Amino acid sequence: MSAALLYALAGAALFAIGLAGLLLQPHLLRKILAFNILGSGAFLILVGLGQRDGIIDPVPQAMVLTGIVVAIAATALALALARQLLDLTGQMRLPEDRPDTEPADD
Amino acid sequence: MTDFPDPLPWLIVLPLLWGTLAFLLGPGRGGRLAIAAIALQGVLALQLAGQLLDDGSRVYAVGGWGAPLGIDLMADGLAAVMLLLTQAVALPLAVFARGYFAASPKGRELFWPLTGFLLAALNALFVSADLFNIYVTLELLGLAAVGLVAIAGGRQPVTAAMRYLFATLLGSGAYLLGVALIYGSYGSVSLAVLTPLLTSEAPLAVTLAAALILTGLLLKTALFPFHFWLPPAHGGAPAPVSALLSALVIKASFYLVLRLWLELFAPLATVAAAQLIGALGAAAILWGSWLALTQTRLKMLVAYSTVAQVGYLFLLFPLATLVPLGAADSAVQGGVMQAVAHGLAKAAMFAAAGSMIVATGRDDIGRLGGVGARLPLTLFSFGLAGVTLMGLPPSGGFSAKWLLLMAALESGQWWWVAVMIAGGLLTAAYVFKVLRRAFLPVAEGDRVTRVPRTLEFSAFALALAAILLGLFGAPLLELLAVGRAA
Amino acid sequence: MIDPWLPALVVLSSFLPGLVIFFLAEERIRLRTALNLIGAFAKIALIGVMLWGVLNDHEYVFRHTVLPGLDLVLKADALALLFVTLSAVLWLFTTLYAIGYLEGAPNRSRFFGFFSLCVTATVGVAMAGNLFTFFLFYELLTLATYPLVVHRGTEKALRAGHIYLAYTLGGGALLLIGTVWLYGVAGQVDFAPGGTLSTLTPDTAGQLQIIFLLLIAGLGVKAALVPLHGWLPMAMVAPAPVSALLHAVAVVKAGAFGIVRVVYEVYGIEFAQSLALLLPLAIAASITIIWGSLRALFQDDLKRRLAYSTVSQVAYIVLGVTLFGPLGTLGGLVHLVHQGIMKITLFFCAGNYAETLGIHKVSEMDGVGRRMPWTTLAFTLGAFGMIGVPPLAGFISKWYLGLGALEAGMPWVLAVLAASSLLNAAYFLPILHRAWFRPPSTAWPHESIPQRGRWETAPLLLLPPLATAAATLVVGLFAASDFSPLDWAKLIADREYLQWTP
Amino acid sequence: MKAWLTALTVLLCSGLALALGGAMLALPEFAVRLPAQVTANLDTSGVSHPVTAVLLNFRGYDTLLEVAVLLLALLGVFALSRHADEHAPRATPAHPVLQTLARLLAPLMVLVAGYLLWVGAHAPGGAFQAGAVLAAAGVLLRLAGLLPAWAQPGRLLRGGLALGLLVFLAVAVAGLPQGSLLHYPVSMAGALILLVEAGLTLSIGLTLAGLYLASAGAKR
Amino acid sequence: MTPALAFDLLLIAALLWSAARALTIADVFHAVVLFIVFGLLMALAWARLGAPDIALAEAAIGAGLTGALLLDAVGHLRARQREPEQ
Repeated sequence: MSAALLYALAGAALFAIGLAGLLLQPHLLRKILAFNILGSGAFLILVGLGQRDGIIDPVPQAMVLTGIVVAIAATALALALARQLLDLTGQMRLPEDRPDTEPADD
Repeated sequence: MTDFPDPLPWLIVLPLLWGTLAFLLGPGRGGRLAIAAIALQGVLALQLAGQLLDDGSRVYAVGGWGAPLGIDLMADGLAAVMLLLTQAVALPLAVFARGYFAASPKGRELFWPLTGFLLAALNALFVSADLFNIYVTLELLGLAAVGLVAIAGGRQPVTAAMRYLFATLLGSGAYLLGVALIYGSYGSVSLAVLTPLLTSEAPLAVTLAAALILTGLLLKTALFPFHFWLPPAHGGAPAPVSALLSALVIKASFYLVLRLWLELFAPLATVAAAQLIGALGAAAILWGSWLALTQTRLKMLVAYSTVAQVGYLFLLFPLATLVPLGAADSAVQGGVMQAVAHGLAKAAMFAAAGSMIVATGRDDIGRLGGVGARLPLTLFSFGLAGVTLMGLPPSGGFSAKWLLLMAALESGQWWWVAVMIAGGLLTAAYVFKVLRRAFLPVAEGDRVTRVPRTLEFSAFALALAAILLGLFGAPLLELLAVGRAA
Repeated sequence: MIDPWLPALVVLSSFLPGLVIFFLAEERIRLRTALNLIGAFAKIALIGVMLWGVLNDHEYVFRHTVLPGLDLVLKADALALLFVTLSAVLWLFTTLYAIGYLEGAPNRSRFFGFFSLCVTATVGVAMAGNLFTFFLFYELLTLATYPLVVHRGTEKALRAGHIYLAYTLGGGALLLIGTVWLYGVAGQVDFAPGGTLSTLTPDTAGQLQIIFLLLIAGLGVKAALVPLHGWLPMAMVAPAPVSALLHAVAVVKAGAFGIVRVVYEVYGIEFAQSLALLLPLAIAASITIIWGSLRALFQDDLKRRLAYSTVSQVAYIVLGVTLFGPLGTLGGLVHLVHQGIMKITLFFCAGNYAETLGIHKVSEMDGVGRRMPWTTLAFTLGAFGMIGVPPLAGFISKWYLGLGALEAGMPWVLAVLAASSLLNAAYFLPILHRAWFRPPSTAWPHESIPQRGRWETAPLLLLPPLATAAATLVVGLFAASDFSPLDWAKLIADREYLQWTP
Repeated sequence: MKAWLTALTVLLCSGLALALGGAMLALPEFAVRLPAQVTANLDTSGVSHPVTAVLLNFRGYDTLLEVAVLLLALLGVFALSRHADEHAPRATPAHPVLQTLARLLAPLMVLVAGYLLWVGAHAPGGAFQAGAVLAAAGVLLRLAGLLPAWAQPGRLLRGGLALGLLVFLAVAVAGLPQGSLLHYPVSMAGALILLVEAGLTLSIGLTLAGLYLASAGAKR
Repeated sequence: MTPALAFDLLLIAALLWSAARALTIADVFHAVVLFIVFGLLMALAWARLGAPDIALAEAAIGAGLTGALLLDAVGHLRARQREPEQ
């Protein structure tokens, strides 16, 4: 097993950790952390699997660079939304109940 | 290329350019620029469609490298149909938005640049033939959409935007993981390179990738039970935004599901998976329609209607998977027709709803009395859009349902017939819930003001287009056939 | 050649004025009236041209492909023209009547806009050249009539509108399933004399029977066949011109006409007979005839009584269709026209009583004949016609239905006809007795139009019922002459029976 | 949230991880191998560092869209901070030591950014890293209270933010007459890429700093 | 076990631990600090994968800028939570 594949496996674990956090954590900041961890997992898999034969592959590396920039963009937007929500509601979590007129579904 | 300018790259560059310029012009500016540019995009899309009809589908190597090293764009009939839909919906909506934000300025500051990027993302997504490039367009699309939901501020829209952002990020996360697995399996992300490589004996990683990618996209399309984020986001945003989101944005991820299912992942498709997607679609139709019926806010009703109408799109999968060729063709045509018809009709409906809300000063179905008398054209547009959603002839919605029904009968899957018919009746119920209120006289203490003409006429243009699609839909099907294996 | 466009022009002649009227300001009364009348007369003129052509074996077909294998076809054949002529002429009267009836009422632009759309749909139903086109206009009819039914905007009207929609959209759904299924089994089938399905392989017979059931159920809702008739008595909350439209010109007729088309021109009467589809339909029609009459007997509300009468009378048309043999066909087709003329007269009169004196109930009609003799005369003619008194229109229908029953070997139908005639008499004669022979009560419930010289009510309210009442008499008296409805129905029957020589 | 739901989620996520792991261990040989192709085309790409070649030439289109994503996120943040202005507390003056440090470090960081940009053509580095360093300088200055908040960017600032994307678009479109979007003539490829990267460095630096300054910075 | 492998395993363990802790630790501030640590570890991992470009970007953007944004948000959150007591 190459080191790259090892990191890809770690990426799978990170993705799962991030996914669980995103689904289970009610706190918005933690959801944002979880999303970043999930993304890092996917990036590791992309590069790790791409280099599983031990050859350095610049293509997935470039993709991950793109991905990291996208991730920070999304994170910044998410944080801005979370802060706005904090200002409006005094909480950093999504209300469990749905907006007033909407009956609870699912 | 003999044509100059080549429409394909300009369809992507142009909205990026005017979006950026609108940002440079300053808060709230750029509406006129946007309208002119979208009109030009419309011409380009028509030109592209003409090229495709003459010469068949085309591949465009960005930078001249070609797949797999570079990124390819690919335009076939399906992509052209979606491009046409996008510009056709965007143009009247841009006209509408200018009037709307003049009357109700909350959130107008950054509407135009965000819309420019949104349209660029859509156009780029429809013609992309590279899985990773699609990921970037998806993120561009998702962030633009979330930004648009939040532009008006306020507790409900910001909450909705937050929820929407997490949903869309989770969706693209799953998608990205899928892409990583595919690159890791084959060493390429080009659709053209991958399609012949992917067979029914693909490794487990690829099957997992397909599942992840499709699930992520279904989440972004808000297919039941992933619909939780859609109604507050679409119902809470300013009306032109709701219209753009419901008409176009969810169609983008649907388009990807369709394209990948029919092409790249076709060897992995099973009847069970197709039936499952169809069942989710059916549940969306019934549950979404039912919830639409119980709403008291007009825009929430229209938003839940989107949840239901999305369901129709997904009925095509069981009807097109491992069935006789004729039925499959008919199903795909029906599904695409539904996407187009719903796009036009739902844009019209949100625009009409926006006018009604501006006119009555509130978003309340119970207080619509007097709208019929003061805004007859708007109400008429709402009704016409409703006709399309109900699937009554002549309308694009009917053509779509007809094709899907034919496919269902031809492939012997009568249970979908029952779902479609029931959904049509439920749709009628919630559309008439609005119409009958609007026919009433003005309630005491309420005021209904007139709205600018542009608001009324842009909604009407969209609704009329949805109807005319039902009468003149044959050319669209001809275009759709370009590049699809006969 | 303009020929293919003629059917389309007939449809547009009310559609375009309707659209314009829809957006006219409320005060533009003259322009609105002018548009209405121009449309009505243009339609009649166009129909006149086509009547001449069809009589000389010409056919006018307009065809537009909507989707591959799905054509919009408008065809002016003999059967279409029978219905088109009826609805165009009655529309003219109804429009005149409605202009008088709604004088000063709110939302008239909307009303007349939908009114025109409604006739557009009816004309489309009449001239539909295949099931898809028929379905298209059939649904348009539902959408265009709904705003008319709820026009008054009262709770009661909204409720009636609800019921109306639930029934008709449900019916539409059944019709759609049947249509899609049929297209799946047989491909696109245009309406053609003698039907087209008999060429299909025998193993589809079972499917065709189910499809027939679906189609008839879908059409039966609008035709108000028991037990699908519930909406009709509810819908009489609508203004009188709308009731006239629903009962005589458009809605129930569209349903009945659809049944005619399906039996004769999709399945073919002989093929339908061979699939054993006619007898069940005949029984359903008979039940409807008796049940409608029975219910009418117990209604005090005048319009409700008339509504149940419609339930029963429209079923005569269906009954005629099911009597295998040209004479039954003749009876059914001619009743399509006769019932329209008679029932519109009755509703006009009922509207006059309500508008002029505020009379809504039979029990309030004592002596009304002295206050409103002309209206009551028209009502009397209509009622006698319904009972089947010779030489009025209704007699001709019942005569041929009776002959048709004998020809088809279904003598029990005679009993149905006799019983129903007796019931007709039982619910109409007491009204006439009250109107003519009882002394008037001291005050009318709500007299809103006073007597002015010779005019017992507004001229535009009085003239249409007089005209249609006269027509009731004329089509009966001159049934044997050229161009009478009976003569035209013979022409149609001629073309429907492949084996028949008169 | 109900405990059983939590347990189920954890279970499913673990299952996903295991499935992914299992699938990764059972992969066949690559069908396509890109590193060789990258190397083969490196000469005509205009740069000698493979990652930069992919980022700005072979897959430059991705990068073009990604720059748009970045600007877009900033637009979203602007849209939100616009509503928050009213209750934003004033910036508090920073510690003098921090101010001095910032004054010293910021120019140095600009130099580093310039170096990273330059070196990107043939070694690790490039517009993104350079932009990030530039942004860090901005954040530092802001923390030191030396930069104003950005909720309402002026015309000049908007120009700076948009510059990178506009330059990139211009270069992309300039390729159209030669054959395709983003087509660089071999002789000019290096110069064009440097031009694009220079524009990007400035805009990315401003945008990344803006993401901080428009939302986070505005409230301090 | 080669030293390289040992290092890799150790690094991966640290990555997983910091990620899991960042999501489960009670205090938000600690969570953010752990996340920054996670980002730095990721930069190391990228270096091990022969991707110095990503390592640089991750350190500067992933850990640096994201960290700054997150820390600021935590500060804002705490300020807000203290408000009612004032």
